[in-house]
Amino acid sequence: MKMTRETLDGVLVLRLSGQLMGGPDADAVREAIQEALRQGGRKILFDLGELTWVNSTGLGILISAHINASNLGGKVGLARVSRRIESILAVTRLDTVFQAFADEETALRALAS
Amino acid sequence: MKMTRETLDGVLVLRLSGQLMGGPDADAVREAIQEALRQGGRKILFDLGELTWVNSTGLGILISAHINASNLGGKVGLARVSRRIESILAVTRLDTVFQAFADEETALRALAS
Amino acid sequence: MIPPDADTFLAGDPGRSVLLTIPSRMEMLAVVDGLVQAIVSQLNLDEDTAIAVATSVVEAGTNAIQHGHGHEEGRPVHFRFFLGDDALEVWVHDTGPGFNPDAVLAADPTGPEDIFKARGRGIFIMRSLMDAVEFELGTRAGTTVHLVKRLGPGNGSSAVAGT
Amino acid sequence: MIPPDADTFLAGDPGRSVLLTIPSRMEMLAVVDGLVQAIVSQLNLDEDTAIAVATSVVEAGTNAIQHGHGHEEGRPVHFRFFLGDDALEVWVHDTGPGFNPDAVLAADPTGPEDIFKARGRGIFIMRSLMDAVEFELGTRAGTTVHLVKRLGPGNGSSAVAGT
Ligand SMILES: Nc1ncnc2c1ncn2[C@@H]1O[C@H](COP(=O)(O)OP(=O)(O)O)[C@@H](O)[C@H]1O
Ligand SMILES: Nc1ncnc2c1ncn2[C@@H]1O[C@H](COP(=O)(O)OP(=O)(O)O)[C@@H](O)[C@H]1O
Repeated sequence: MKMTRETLDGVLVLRLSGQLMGGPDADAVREAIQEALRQGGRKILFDLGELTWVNSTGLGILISAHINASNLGGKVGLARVSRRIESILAVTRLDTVFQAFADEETALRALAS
Repeated sequence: MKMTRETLDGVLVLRLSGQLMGGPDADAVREAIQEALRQGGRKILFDLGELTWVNSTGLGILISAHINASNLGGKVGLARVSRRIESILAVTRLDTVFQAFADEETALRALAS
Repeated sequence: MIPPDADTFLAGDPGRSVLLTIPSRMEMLAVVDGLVQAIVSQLNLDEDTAIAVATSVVEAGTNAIQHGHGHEEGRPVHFRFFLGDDALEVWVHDTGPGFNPDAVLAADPTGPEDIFKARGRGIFIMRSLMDAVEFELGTRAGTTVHLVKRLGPGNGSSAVAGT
Repeated sequence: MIPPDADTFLAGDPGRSVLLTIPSRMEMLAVVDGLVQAIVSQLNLDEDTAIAVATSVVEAGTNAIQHGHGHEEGRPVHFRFFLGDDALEVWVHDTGPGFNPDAVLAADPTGPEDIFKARGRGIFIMRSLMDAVEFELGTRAGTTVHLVKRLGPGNGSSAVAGT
């Protein structure tokens, strides 16, 4: 997994590429989110457009992000969810936990409001 | 390998997709070309845009086509050659045998003249 | 399934078997996925079937590396793919301690209490996406997960139809 | 290289070895290529290096299926990939009759007489695209082609760098 980050309209945007599968991936994401939350950020958007797949350990990373943000009254969204990632979210019912948006723009508008 | 054929401006256009690697692939291409030559066609264009790769046995198929057409005064061109296919043509010097064109239109104009 | 040596290969239907062995490193799952993509594309499977198989094989591989081998990279994980006419079957084998699947099979990670847990979804995912998931334990050292995806019409033609 | 059983795997550097076994069917070369694509992508190799390796492995596999096994699909072809820091190495093994590589190595299929021949380019292609191509014959039944691609800077970092 590779990750780039940017803050747009007060939302921490994490753009992931490759595969999300726990281990070092988890540390990188957790660190980025902890830092944003410490600095007062409360909204996180994962752009998954360049992510080939996520496995169940990778789902754990997204869930931790959700819990950490929620505990502080924040929220987490997903943008550009591929059919393959949509499938694993649907099967695990995590599509009821994460709001998914077609693109970053739509997501930023919804999260900012 | 999958193949579709069409005759455009008197040129037999063979559009290949998948991988070209001898065996049944050779028979399908040979048959299409023999039929065109029998009916008086003399110009053949392979559109390789959807072909992932060709191996050395696949190169043999293209060479046979070239020889069969040349023997009757015809010619063979290639369109949309990917970097990978360009590489095997360059290494074998077959880039000196086959004229390559960026797209079908350019190829048809050149072959028709 | 025992580790894939030539005998194992020949014992099945060798013209339809593909074997893969990887180190126990999570990033090797991307290599496994690449092979699965090539196999499902070779079989002309529809996208949903392809996704189901790839996702499940990655989950089984994740468990083998993580729970079976504790991320000790030198311990090989073996995959066998059987490209049948009616089904694509996959065996994923590790030489780890094994486990009792009964408790896992009873769990539902989608319930309101469990949905926020970071773990416990792998086997549920496989069972949701495949037609059969079996665990072979005890006959030889280690764990083998046997995954079956039946291929109906619309899921490509014969597995041996070729290019 | 002998057929990939667990012992062979462990004898090398198992944390960096990937093994693949396929039936002797030409269309299975697409499956081999899929695995190679995933490996070179995992290693972050540049496009030219990736093409060189994939093309050469497919050529070695073509020869194993065609000349080694005469397209008898039940005879397995074995591939071993070694993901070293300085080189990507591949062994392709068949159990066929072998051959004398000397005559082949002397031939140049690009000369004016040979360029229109339908065959005789496989080994030349491998030798042109790889840093080393060796044939291991005689020690065990069959032929093993050993391909080496050295990885310089710009060809990805350490092979074990991960995702
Ligand atoms: N190959 C295996 N070897 C040993 N234990 C396993 C294996 N696969 C699964 N398990 C056990 O079953 C449990 C449930 O697995 P799973 O549903 O995949 O969720 P998770 O891996 O997230 O815990 C694991 O926590 C582990 O204890
Ligand atoms: N694995 C092999 N087993 C037996 N003979 C082989 C093998 N690989 C190559 N050869 C022999 O070497 C010759 C040259 O091989 P190659 O350069 O790949 O061209 P081609 O395969 O088109 O003939 C083959 O015709 C064959 O006689």
